[in-house]
Amino acid sequence: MSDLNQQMAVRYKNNFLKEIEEQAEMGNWVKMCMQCGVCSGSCPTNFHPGWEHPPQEIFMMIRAGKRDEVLNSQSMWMCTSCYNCYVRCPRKLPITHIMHGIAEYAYRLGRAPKMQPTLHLSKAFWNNCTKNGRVNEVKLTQSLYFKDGLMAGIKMGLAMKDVALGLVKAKRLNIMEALGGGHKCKDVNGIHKMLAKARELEAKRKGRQPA
Amino acid sequence: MARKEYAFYPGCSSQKGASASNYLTSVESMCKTLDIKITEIPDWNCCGASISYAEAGELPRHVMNARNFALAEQHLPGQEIVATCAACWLGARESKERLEHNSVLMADTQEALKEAGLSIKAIPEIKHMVEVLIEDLGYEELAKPVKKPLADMKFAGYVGCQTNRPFGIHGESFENPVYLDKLIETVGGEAVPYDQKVTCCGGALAFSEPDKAQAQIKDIIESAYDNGAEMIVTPCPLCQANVEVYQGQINKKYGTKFNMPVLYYSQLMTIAYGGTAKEAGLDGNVIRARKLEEFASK
Amino acid sequence: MADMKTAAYICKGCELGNRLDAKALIQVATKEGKMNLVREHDFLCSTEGVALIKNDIDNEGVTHIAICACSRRAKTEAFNFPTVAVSRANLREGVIWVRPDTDEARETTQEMAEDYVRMACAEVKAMTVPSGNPNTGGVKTLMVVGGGISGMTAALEASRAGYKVVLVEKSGALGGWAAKLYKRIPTREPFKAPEDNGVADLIAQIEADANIKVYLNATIAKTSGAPGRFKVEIVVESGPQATEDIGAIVQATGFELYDMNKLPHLGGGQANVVDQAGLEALARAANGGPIKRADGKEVKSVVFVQCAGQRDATGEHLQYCSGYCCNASIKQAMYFKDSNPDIDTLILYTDLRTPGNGEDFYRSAQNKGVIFSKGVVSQVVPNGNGLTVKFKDLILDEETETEADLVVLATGAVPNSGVNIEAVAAPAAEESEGEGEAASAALPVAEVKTISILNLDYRQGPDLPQFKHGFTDSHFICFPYETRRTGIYAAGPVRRPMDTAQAIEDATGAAMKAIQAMENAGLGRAAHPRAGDLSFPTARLEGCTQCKRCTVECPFGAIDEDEKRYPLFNESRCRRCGTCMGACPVRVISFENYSVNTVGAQIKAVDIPDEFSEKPRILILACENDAYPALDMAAMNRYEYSAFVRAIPVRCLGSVNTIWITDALNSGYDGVMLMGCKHGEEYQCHFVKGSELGRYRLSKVGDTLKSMNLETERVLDMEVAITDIETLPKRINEYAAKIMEIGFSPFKGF
Amino acid sequence: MTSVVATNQTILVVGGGISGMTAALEAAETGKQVVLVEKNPYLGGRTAQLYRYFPKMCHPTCGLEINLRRLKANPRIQVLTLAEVTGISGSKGDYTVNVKIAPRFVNENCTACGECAKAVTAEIDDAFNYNLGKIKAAYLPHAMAYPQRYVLDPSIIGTADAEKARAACKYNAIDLNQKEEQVSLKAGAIVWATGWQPYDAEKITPYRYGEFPNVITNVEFERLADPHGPTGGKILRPSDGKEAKNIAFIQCAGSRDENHLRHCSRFCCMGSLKQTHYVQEKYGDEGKSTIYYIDIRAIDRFEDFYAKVKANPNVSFVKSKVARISQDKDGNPVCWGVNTEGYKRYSNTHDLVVLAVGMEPAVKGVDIPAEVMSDSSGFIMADPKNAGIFGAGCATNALDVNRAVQSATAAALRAIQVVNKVARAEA
Repeated sequence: MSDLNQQMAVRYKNNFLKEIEEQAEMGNWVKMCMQCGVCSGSCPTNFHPGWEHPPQEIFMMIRAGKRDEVLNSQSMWMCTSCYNCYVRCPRKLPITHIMHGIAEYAYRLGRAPKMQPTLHLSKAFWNNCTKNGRVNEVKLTQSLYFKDGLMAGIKMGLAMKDVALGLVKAKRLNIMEALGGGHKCKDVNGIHKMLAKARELEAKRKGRQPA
Repeated sequence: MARKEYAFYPGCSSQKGASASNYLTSVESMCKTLDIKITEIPDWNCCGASISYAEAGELPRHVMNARNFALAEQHLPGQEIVATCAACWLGARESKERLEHNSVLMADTQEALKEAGLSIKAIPEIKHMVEVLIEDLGYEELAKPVKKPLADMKFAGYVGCQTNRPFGIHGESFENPVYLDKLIETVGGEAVPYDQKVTCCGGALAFSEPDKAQAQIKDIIESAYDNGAEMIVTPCPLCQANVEVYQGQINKKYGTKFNMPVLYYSQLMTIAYGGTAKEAGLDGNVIRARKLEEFASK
Repeated sequence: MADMKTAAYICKGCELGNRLDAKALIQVATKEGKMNLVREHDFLCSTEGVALIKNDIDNEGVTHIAICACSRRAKTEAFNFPTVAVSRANLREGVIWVRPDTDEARETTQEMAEDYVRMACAEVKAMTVPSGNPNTGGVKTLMVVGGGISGMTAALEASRAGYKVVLVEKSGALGGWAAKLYKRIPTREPFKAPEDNGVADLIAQIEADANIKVYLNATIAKTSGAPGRFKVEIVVESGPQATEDIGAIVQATGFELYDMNKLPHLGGGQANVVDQAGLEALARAANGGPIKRADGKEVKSVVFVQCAGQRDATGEHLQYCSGYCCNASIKQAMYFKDSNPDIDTLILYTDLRTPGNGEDFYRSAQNKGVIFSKGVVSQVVPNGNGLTVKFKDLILDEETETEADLVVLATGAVPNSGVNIEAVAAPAAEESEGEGEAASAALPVAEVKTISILNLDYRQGPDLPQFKHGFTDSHFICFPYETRRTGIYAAGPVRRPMDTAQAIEDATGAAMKAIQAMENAGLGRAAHPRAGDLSFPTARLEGCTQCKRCTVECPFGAIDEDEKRYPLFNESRCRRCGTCMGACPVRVISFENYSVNTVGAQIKAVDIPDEFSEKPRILILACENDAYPALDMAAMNRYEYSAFVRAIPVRCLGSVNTIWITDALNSGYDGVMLMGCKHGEEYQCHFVKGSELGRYRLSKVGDTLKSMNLETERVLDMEVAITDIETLPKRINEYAAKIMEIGFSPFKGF
Repeated sequence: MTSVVATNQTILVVGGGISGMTAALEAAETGKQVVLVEKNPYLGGRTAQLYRYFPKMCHPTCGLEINLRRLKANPRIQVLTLAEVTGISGSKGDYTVNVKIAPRFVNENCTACGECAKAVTAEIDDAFNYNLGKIKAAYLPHAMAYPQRYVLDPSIIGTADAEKARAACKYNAIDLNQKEEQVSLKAGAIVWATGWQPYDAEKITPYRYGEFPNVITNVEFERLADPHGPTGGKILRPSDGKEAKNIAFIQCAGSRDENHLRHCSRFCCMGSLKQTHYVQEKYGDEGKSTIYYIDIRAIDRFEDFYAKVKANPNVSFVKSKVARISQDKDGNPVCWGVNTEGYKRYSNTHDLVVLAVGMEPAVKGVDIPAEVMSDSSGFIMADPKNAGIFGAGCATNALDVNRAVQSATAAALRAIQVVNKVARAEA
């Protein structure tokens, strides 16, 4: 992927704003921010420690051409999609989507932080739900627990044991799904072809060689 | 002939044996009482949810929703789509809005759909079940079938994010929506005021950033307790799961003694309409709502 | 005065009849007031009551009437008799509404009422109906000085109203600053893109307008006279001198940019650093094409530095914000973006100021890709063939820098307001006592200009007095056009920093005021704030000692000196504040309906009980615009105060002549309260310097008191605002108590 | 029956606030006939509801007194209060205007003695004080109300209270039979000076105005500071009457916001800077003010004023648009947000929050003839075709008092140009 990173870095020289505008979903809104800060104050993760850059600061960094700092940042990945910033922004910036867009782009470029848990979740979820057209919750949960390797997975699994058991008892977690079973769409094949086409078209539109 | 018919989009979590199966159960009972006919969209697929943004990218996400639109149009012509899951509803509405306002996206989508032998003519309206209840029927209609008002029961209506923002329920404020409280009162319960009504439960980050998410969940439950709530009520499967299932972990981490049942509005309504605990899917709650179960059995 | 017939009317309405002994009041008016005719009425302001008075005027030949009822501020429509002299005894707000309705209070309340009746009778007899100013001029031609947007607008708007205009422009062409602009900030919806500078259109209109006579390359050698009869000598470069008869003047002499050479740290004076004018020149040269630097290089990156040498706390540069520069830089950044979207345009600001629909302009610029950063520039230094701009990014909280081909400094506006007559001490100022305090703070930056614009042949100097930072603005929120030179109004950026849209509005307003001044001068009427007042000051020159106090103190420069150094009044420059009357040590200046005598007679009319009566008498001289209404409103709220005070409204503290105070004390008053408006930098006096001059003058009373062996507390100078309705009665009562402490005046019964 | 003397050389001024009064006075003092129409029972508009003006900290009533004196002394102005324009027909130089006049139930006989108010028992919301208090249903709107005549609130007509009022009046000033009137009048030119209204703060949901009693608006705060106001000039907070000494001012409450008012309302920055003076004036060093802002827009010489306030250690500035307000157990409002200068999080507790709500043109939704154009914010724009109807003051833009008066003076001349033309044509 990092060749794509190179490719883009060259294409946009030192105009990171332009790069974001053309490559990231909703990126063309970044320039409209007036730095009021209402998004930063609205973010639910704002009052938890360890959150580097709020949206309005990310936007300023993009304008200031801080490409590496932005693409490598953890911040976009913290978005809970609560849409508080989105509805309060006085400039009507679709901030939630912009943050997703920047994160997605960073990932495409291979710049996202290694083992970023939310990124891992995103991959796991999408792959899981597109495999059969519907989510297989057991497999999803497993893939999440075991992302950091077997031991960590077992630890995590133990930690989550009560949660899982609770769900099982309540018939809301069907272990049978683990074994082949589970919900699926009839036309899985069509779905896969459809998505392949979609990925191809998107890459074309954004001038990226299909990965 | 039912008085209302909808193309039903249950979503992945509201399937048999899935994490919101009890939601589905109660919704079906509720709709039966209200004479609402919901027909599942044949072979519907996952909406992708917000969280898939990174892996999915833009177009594939819309295409997934577009497929559901196409199927609904094809098999259930003229019917509006109703979703029970906040994420499904939001995902679908976002795709509808984006596709209708972006001809390039629409063209690409059609091209991709062709691969699955589908196409879109006009995207149907997409509603959340709550909209069907309060907009298409109205509180008065909802009150009529009430057989057993949920007297002296105190609920904290937890609206959360995605049924509230960015679209929300028409005429409600983002900061203090009252439709859930009104629903609670419609079925005879008491809605306690509390200030975490629209606080985010962490959403999908409950998986990836459990510490942050659980800190937020703690605030929500604490505030519900502080204001005298006995149960929490929500319209969103993810909110329901997050607020319910992590209470044990939160108790461990913070030394709290949370044991707060978290229900769906549809479960309340089913009981108030005289349904059994089973019909309301109360057995599907990890933290059992004993008081409500006893009430139901009376 | 020969056939003066006086009448007094005692009203018994609004409880006056119950609270007061009307019979006794009639007695007082007849016996002591010596009124030829005295009537009482149950409801004087009723149709019948008014008809009664009207009838006496029409059929009984009554010429002077004293209406003893409510405050002069109440029932003005009913009691409106323009043909006769009218005084008002304030028995309602002045007496019964501020006194308790109790048996013990009844006696003193009645005495209060009787005194006010005496005073009204005495006053009206000393008055005559103003006959209007004989010394008017009927010229209805407006002179506009300055041919920029403001000047041209003022000229055209006046012409559209049917007035002739003389337009004087010092340069060889009309257009002024706006003509230098490639385009201007949008003035109408949609506020999204720069628009044509509008100059060509205005010039065309002016050339096509037969009402407007234009002088180019012209300056003003001399302006003498007054509204309605100015004589203006115009010198045309390499041409004959012309003289014009002018009715009123609009000064629209604009501004120049603050000199960027004073900002070396921002690169001022260096290559590739320009001010906003410099950028406009480059843009005009490019005319929509790529903008090139002086060295011919095409600009690919440009940085705009806002507030360059403005909003400066050090006192080294301009302290104020010029208001328009944010929008101007946005506009100039658009020049670049519109010619080539790939040019980097960065605007560095601390507070972006785009009020009103300017917000749309701001959004539009962002949409075009103009980058805005909240930052403070520390340095601009050469860097190869370009520049490096070092700044603190306030959002990212870091010292950083950026490169640019070109840097534009938004340096702000310095007004062309001519000579600061208060900084360069007015001639013979030292001769006057008032002046020392009167001089306002001179300005650090805007260097004192020595070339006059108007060359007014006025005793008090050649140009409009300046207000702040060299601008000729008014200090009144409610009356933005009120300069201190009647009939001369400032418009546009010389008055206050402003953009084109505002300047157009401002110039139209100034033209309005100028037209009004001409119309009123022709009718001998006063201008604001005593608009329509027909009275005017006259002097008995045989008594004049040529002390010049009046000529120096007049806040409006209305009085010159003739060759024999006697005061020469220019009535249509006069605002009727009476400061000259107050200043005159020999009391030769007076108005027909307001004079040393009209007030003096009231003071003397008050009945002074002897010291054994335990009833002191305190004189209140209250500003009619703020203190007197405050007393009225205190009464409406039924706030009570001492029955020992007797209040007389005065036009302004500046009109208070010390003789009133000394006479009062001599005749046995125990104290005097002077109630005037706030003075100093935030003055609230509607005659600008009136209360200040009055105060200064009255501060000298202390010596008089000593010479009379009286305690200095017997005269109290109070600053009163119109909202002091609650505190004023308290302060009156406290003073009354204090007087009781000090004891009674030894002068009683003399 | 109200009789109006007007011809096509008359200038009609709609709105009796400081802009309308100014336009009317400037025209009349230039010799023109003017009819001034005001919907309130008194003149003065919103400036009369201000405690002090920036930057001089002088009192609006002082200027109002002068304007009222000018008005009383001028026979050329006819004032119609409780009156609203309902329709305009005709064209430049020849308009016919329909005016609806609501009954005051008090006639010219009124001496403002106040006996009727004593007699009446019913109370109504005190509109002059933004309903922060109650007044008798027979009332003088405020101390400097002109015309200086009482008003009977329609709500008591037909009740015993109305009879009591009538009985208490010795001067037959109370006329309970007054009916709404429709009068039609001619005018050559019209000045539209209907002013502004504060933006409805309830629409700014994150700030919970209307839900949290201690979140109020800037216009309400003016009344709290004013000695004529409901608290007699004491800054007491609504919830418990406690002295509010720690006050937050939130700028751009509705302004510069695509969800509310797109324009910048211009006056609010200076307004809040001014109001910090009130806090200082009442509480000295115990009074603390915090201003939350995006950009402080203290334009031109107002910068001096800003500099003085900045130098006051009791006033702090936070560059941040407050994200939301919550309320703690004691009813104190808590402001949540992030200081964008260096990204510092805050959740600050205050005694009182003052929302600097912006200006919405009052012309919005009013039906004025097509030849009058308005901009995207609803403000009247100068018509390039130069028709005979001219906007003045805050009907044309978000303006401070000083600029509103300029605008009104300009509008007066534009109107005079029209009627002079008519006069020349008829001469």
